[in-house]
Amino acid sequence: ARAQDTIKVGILHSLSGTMAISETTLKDVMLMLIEEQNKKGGVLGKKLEPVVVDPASNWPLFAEKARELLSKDKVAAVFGCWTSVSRKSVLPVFEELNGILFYPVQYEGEESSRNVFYTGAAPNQQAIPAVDYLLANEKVERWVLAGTDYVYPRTTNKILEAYLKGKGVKAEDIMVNYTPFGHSDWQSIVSDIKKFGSAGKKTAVVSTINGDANVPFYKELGNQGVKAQDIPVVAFSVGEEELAGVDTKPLLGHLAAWNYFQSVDTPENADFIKKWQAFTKNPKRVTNDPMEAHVIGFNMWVKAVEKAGTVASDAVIDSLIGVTVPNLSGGYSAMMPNHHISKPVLIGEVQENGQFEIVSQTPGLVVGDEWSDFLPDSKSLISDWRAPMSCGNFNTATGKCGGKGS
Amino acid sequence: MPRALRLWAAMLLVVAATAATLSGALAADLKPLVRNLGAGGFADTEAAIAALAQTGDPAVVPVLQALEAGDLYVRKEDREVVRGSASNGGYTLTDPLGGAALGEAGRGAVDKIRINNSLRRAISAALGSLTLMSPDAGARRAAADSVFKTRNPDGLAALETALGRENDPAVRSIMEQARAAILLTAAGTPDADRLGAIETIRARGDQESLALLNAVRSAEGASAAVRAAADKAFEAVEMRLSLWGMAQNLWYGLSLGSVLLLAAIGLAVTFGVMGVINMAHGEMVMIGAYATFLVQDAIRTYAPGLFDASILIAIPVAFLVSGAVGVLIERTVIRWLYGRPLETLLATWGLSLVLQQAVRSIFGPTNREVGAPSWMSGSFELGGLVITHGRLWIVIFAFLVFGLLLVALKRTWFGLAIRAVTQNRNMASAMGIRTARMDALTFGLGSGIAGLAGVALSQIDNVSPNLGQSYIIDSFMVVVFGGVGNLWGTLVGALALGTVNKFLEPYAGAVLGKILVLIFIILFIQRRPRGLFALKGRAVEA
Amino acid sequence: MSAENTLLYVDGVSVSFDGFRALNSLSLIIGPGEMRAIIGPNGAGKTTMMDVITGKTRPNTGTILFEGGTDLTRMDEAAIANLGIGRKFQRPTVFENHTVWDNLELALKNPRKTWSALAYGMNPKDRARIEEILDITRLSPRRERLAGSLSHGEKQWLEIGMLLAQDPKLLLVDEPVAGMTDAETEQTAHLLKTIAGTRSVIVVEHDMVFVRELGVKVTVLHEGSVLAEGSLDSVSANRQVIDVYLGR
Amino acid sequence: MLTRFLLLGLDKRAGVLLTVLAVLAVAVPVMALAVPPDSPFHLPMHSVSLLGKYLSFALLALALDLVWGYCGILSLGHAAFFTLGGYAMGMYLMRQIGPRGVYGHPELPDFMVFLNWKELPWYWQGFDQFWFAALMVLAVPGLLAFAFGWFAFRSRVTGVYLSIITQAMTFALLLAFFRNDMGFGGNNGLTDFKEILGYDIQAPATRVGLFVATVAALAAGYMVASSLVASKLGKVLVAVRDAESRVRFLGYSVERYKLFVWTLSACMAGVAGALYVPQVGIINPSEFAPAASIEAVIWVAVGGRGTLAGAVLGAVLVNYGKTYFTAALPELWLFALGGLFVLVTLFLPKGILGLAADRFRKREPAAAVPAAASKGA
Amino acid sequence: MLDVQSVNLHYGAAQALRGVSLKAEVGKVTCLLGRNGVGKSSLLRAIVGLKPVSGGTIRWDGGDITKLAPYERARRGIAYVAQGREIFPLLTVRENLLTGYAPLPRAQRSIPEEVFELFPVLKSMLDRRGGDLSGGQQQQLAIGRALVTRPRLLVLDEPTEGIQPSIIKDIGRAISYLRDRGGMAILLVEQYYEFARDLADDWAVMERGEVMLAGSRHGLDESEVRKYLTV
Ligand SMILES: Nc1ncnc2c1ncn2[C@@H]1O[C@H](COP(=O)(O)OP(=O)(O)OP(=O)(O)O)[C@@H](O)[C@H]1O
Ligand SMILES: Nc1ncnc2c1ncn2[C@@H]1O[C@H](COP(=O)(O)OP(=O)(O)OP(=O)(O)O)[C@@H](O)[C@H]1O
Ligand SMILES: [Mg+2]
Ligand SMILES: [Mg+2]
Repeated sequence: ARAQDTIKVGILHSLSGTMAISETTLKDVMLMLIEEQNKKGGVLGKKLEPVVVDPASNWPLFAEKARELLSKDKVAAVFGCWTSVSRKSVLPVFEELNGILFYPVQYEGEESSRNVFYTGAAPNQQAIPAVDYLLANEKVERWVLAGTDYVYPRTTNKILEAYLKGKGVKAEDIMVNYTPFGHSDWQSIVSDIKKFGSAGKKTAVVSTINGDANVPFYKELGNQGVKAQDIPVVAFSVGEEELAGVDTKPLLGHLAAWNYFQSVDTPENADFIKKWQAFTKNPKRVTNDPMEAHVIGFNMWVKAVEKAGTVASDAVIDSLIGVTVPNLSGGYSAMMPNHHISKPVLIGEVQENGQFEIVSQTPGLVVGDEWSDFLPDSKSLISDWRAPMSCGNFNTATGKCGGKGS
Repeated sequence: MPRALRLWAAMLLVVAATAATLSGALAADLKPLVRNLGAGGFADTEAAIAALAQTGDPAVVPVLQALEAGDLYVRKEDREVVRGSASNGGYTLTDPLGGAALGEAGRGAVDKIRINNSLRRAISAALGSLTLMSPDAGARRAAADSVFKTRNPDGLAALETALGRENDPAVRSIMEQARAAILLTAAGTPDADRLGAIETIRARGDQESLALLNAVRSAEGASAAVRAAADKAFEAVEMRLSLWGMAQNLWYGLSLGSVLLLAAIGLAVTFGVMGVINMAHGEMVMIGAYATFLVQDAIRTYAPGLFDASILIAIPVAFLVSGAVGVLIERTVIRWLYGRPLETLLATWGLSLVLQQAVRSIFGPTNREVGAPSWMSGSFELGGLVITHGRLWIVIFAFLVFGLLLVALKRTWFGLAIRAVTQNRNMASAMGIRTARMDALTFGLGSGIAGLAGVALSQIDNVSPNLGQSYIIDSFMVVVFGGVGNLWGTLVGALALGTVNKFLEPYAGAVLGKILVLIFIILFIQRRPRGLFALKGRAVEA
Repeated sequence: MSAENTLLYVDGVSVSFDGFRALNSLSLIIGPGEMRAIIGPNGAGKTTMMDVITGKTRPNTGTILFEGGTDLTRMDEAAIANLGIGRKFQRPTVFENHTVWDNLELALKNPRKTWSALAYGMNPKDRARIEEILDITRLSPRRERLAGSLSHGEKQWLEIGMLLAQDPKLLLVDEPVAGMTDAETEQTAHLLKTIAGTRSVIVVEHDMVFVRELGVKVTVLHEGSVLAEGSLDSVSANRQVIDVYLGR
Repeated sequence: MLTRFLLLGLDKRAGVLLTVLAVLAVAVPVMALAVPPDSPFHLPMHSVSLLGKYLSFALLALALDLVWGYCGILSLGHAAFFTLGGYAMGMYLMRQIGPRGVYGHPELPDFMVFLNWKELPWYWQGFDQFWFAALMVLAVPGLLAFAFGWFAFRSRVTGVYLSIITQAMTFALLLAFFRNDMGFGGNNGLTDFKEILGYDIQAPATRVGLFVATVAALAAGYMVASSLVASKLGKVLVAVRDAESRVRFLGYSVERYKLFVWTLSACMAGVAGALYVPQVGIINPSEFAPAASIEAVIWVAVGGRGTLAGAVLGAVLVNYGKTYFTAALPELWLFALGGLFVLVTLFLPKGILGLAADRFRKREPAAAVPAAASKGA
Repeated sequence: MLDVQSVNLHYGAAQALRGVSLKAEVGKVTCLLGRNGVGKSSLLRAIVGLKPVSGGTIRWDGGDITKLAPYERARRGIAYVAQGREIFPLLTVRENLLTGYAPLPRAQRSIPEEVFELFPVLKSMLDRRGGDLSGGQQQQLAIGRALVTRPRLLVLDEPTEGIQPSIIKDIGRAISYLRDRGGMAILLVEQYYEFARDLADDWAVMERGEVMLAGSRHGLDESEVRKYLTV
């Protein structure tokens, strides 16, 4: 009976292990959002109650914890996961138990589940605009695609390769390089990049290097004197949090593509930063893109619940589509039928103070494209979770749901 | 008057005259050009920079430098471009052209002129041609470098003038190379000049030269002679580069090896000498790194002037902090476990979890910034080798630590006593050795050395609670590969693994390279089941 | 010399450790059923010789043949032991976490294959044999004790017991009576004498009373090679032996 | 002979453990399926899978204890065998998905489609058959262990040297399986399984079935292991652990004995992995991580090295602790778990069961031998 | 003087010493005899502090040392030659000897000449690892190492074990020399009866953890002693 008094919200982010470095912040954001919402009176007249668990950067544990949240704690929605593999691990659980997951991190796409709402960027909301920027503004002709060897970089690079070749870039002008997780000795690779970049053509690095490996990478870039003016590096996984661990002076001008930067100059963002720094009692605490994604996701969920008048999964899932909430960069993001959201794409240059100077912004919002148009097998797939289609992988060529077969 | 003298005089006159006209007559004309810098978007700014450069007036140099440094602002009230330096709460404004004071302005009263990479490039190109005759040799050198990179044929005249006056041989040779580069890229250069330029570029012999020569080689309409010369030069440079590439790899191997050495050497004490399977070794490294962070943080807030010495100060601090934690651990946990080496694995694993989480709770889960002092940043070239200062110091530091430890263990009473204790604790005690104190000191020493590794690693890796985890396995590999209990083994093992890794990486890629190294270790241990520097004889078999 | 009709044939064996010659073209022949006492100064190479015969140390040069034909220098320790060569170590080494009984059970002459060990069940014959050995070594009251808790001398006895249990054709016994009382020494001599005849025995010992008791041919080793050979009386009269070994 | 062999292992402790397992095998299905959900005796489905997971870890711990506790081979790479077994099962489960993947490819798993693979690589052939996969669950870890052990034991690699190369082995496998080019799904591994042997993998009955299968495998593994250690072979192993070279001089070929248990243990670990995968729903390379193997060692040490029941108990307890603490103390659980490990070492030097064993041991106390104590690592 | 008073000692539940009392006087050699496993070594371990006693007191030089750690006893001049040699296998012979410096003040840190006079082989093997030595050489090293500490109580556990006859004689001479030089008490456990008899000033015989007979050399009844040594 007591359980009826509150609505439970699950927070499924690693607080220990390798991913804690990124995910802990997201847990804190969620706690802050929930606290705020409760100050406003909660949802449907009930207080929200956060349920925090630690999946410890251990992928099977993610599934176990998800199951625990859904079937033991009976949470109304879960905000969580960072890596693709953690999402892949919990996906069957959410589908089986019909839960709701908000996933806040940019990812490789190629997925659409009825029970997952993707508030981070799909490749077309991050990678492609970044490359476009480099093509147009930096006149880049040679490309180094450097990434950690896992699915997100692999897919992104595949998409980019296809895209670049479509733009007339020759195969020999693309260098692809994969490194293991946590790679820390970048001497040879940075020197290879320098070599590749001194062939007389303008060269840029597109980095999908993940997590911990970035700090040593950037330190090595700085030390070997790879300047942004000569060989700019554009990263998709490096945000303000990551930069907090490096001396950014030598990195001036290197780029990142996101849908949000702390330096976004809007009243909403200023307000958010103020609240965040007050909540964490740290006036220097930075914000970043996945945090914004959670803000958007959470607000969407609240709105959808109020619209549906219940927290029951099916009703909320249905009412989520079409919900529009303000994002922090001054516009409105909407939940699309493919469970991805519309976002602006921003390109920023690293500044000495560890922030990004926004050098380019898409004029309008870009809608997340779950099935990439640049991969042969997903070209003809679309996702639409509205009735009557209600399908995550509808094949427009065959007119059937369920990939290309059946 | 001899001819040469006359020529000199004439030239001086011309130069003087130009300078006079430029500074006098055009000073007023610069103002609107500078104003244009703040006109609008990046493209407008770029045009304004080009226009400023076009004037050739040295007076624009400080303006452009200010722009590059991000010190130029647009005063909102009159759209005037001013130079601002932050003063409490606002800015102190000066005129970018003359330096005249323009008063104060609040934060909201000015807009910063933003620059991006292409602007930065434009600025350095402009500065390049403008500073070729700067009195500062360094600036001239940088200018020549930038001309070499841009290869803008319009700059040829200025370059040649500068060349005529250059006395510094090093700068001179770069200027000549820049000239050669322009000659080679420009259309319509006579073949004789081209051939000379090819020679100059060949002598430069770096990657850029290679690209340049390649372009010449494949350029359409080049004469056969030029093409042949370019071909030959190309091959020569390529050869030279591949030799230097080997040397570079060796250096990378050495530097990776010394990182491994640093990480492993503390373990060579706690594990190699004492026999404690010390899974918390990585955390000692991490604590050292955090100690470095704290030292630097304190220096940043209390004595910013000491920043360059921060790493030096951190060395003893990290040693003591990690060492103290080590002694504490030894006294409370490890000392109950002697003679049960396998149990130390369980306990130290537990400790490593606790320490990680403790650091996470205190410092937060995110990376902490440890900056590089100026003498550790950047790089220098040695022939065709690029050596970064940071790595060089780490190599030196690693060898230093190794040497000191070697002396401590092999040449001092302490070293003898501790080896006696670990080989036969009871008998050592019966001989009168204070075993408990020795154990604590040794574990402290090993932990302290791990802390030193933390200082070095803070320069190249994340300072995060996970720092230690990423080195623990490598450390064990190194110690075991070299032969447990043999310090020289640890040294050679670390360097060997580092080098092998770096030689495999270019061919196999980082991932496969690492796998191959692991397989190499497995196979190697088959050949030498007690490591590289195995102790032999009855003494060990008994 | 020929290898025929010998049980152990050692010829020209040299071993050096980092330049130090522990054995210097040593030659030695043991016939079937023979017992031989080996004496010599500390460091003469007696233990090393046993190491070489049992495969623990590989000789640098030389041949070692067993039963006329089997070349021991190419075999590993287990294979040599399976040929029927058993050894008691100078410093007693027993399985400290096994009981005295289990130590003997493991030593007992039975097939050594993995599968046989898996399928092995204690039979009355084996049980009787172990009891017998326990009696001989006077360890009966200690049978259930872990070997690690035995005193030094008791471990010596246990090792002798294990050697007996192995029932080898050639016994190499390194200092069997060290740490035993005079009475036990006498007993041990008696025990070894009963074994010899059907088995060959090589005994290394510094206890001259014991060696005299054995009453067999004595070989004196010095600096890795044979210094003298003959009856105890004759070698004890040898000036060199007195100088380097017996003392005055 | 086989029965006699198996009877060897039946002592009191085995009796207790087997009884507990038998009770679990009956009670859990009843409580999960037959008892109505609102009854206090109802066992929620996720607890069934959790229990199943613990028990498959227990089987891994058992396998590890066999080589470590009884033969002195401290393997820091046992999770490799576990994971390989898991992958073999995972590949079967992937093939069972058939055309139900997101791209709807009739044969290729999704990750292959999306990396543009055109056909199934040869090493994926046959895994659509359960019997083949089951064979591979044993064969792959077994063969790897055999090859590895054959070289290592023959070269007389022992002690920490062996431990570290086992770690190198699992680390190399980790890196290799991370590579997307390997064709095992890279970092994401294998997931989103649908069916096993034609049964819906998410159906309660299937889950319970998997649980019962795990209990049965654990019981069988325990019987085999305890008979083994009670046999003479077990005594030889302990002797090898304590004085390897002395065993050689008794004529035992130490290499063969080691190789035998090592391979057997790897096969057991493989089975454990195969049972683990369908119950947690994912297998990916991070299971190869050296830390995973070390954790398994920790379970054994906590429970009591050299006592088979201890290994089982340790695995279950530590993993239950992990489940409990990560939910109850999400930010402090490492303190709790780490502290637990330290305390166990200090106060229960022989693990939880070691304590019990000391209490009830009839024999004279074991030797705290000064000479042995000085030997060090 | 060493004065052991009714000492008890246990290994786990098993009692190895029962109310053992023993005296060893300075300037005399005290021999302890007894069959295998009667507790001789256990008593010595109790005296040097390697095994805590469960009852009784041990006094040396007038002070109670029952509770002192071994290294503190070493500092009071007690040196121990263990049964089974217990040398440091990976230290060189020289380093093994140097460990004897531990209880010495700096000024006295040198290796006494008598060590090499007694055991010349050690001098030629200074750089060899202790563990590589032959059994007898190790035994010599163990005795030499004990002498480096300039002991005032020398505790020897079967020092002749594994040593060649000529050196046994030397050791015997050395022991009497040390005794005669004065200022040193020597406690000797020995199985080699004649050796012991020739050296002993006082003696004691143990049986099953108890001292059965004790007395001075003059009161020694050989047949009575032998009774305890035979089986
Ligand atoms: N691994 C080794 N390295 C160096 N020297 C060694 C090694 N093994 C043995 N020696 C030396 O070889 C010689 C022979 O040793 P061995 O043990 O065979 O002598 P022994 O005749 O058995 O002596 P003891 O009677 O004292 O037991 C000794 O001088 C010893 O120091
Ligand atoms: N570490 C130990 N643990 C348990 N029991 C022990 C231990 N050491 C010795 N004992 C037992 O204590 C008793 C006395 O042993 P001790 O070593 O003192 O005998 P000893 O008189 O020195 O015999 P020896 O002449 O064989 O050296 C013996 O019964 C022995 O089994
Ligand atoms: Mg010998
Ligand atoms: Mg004794």
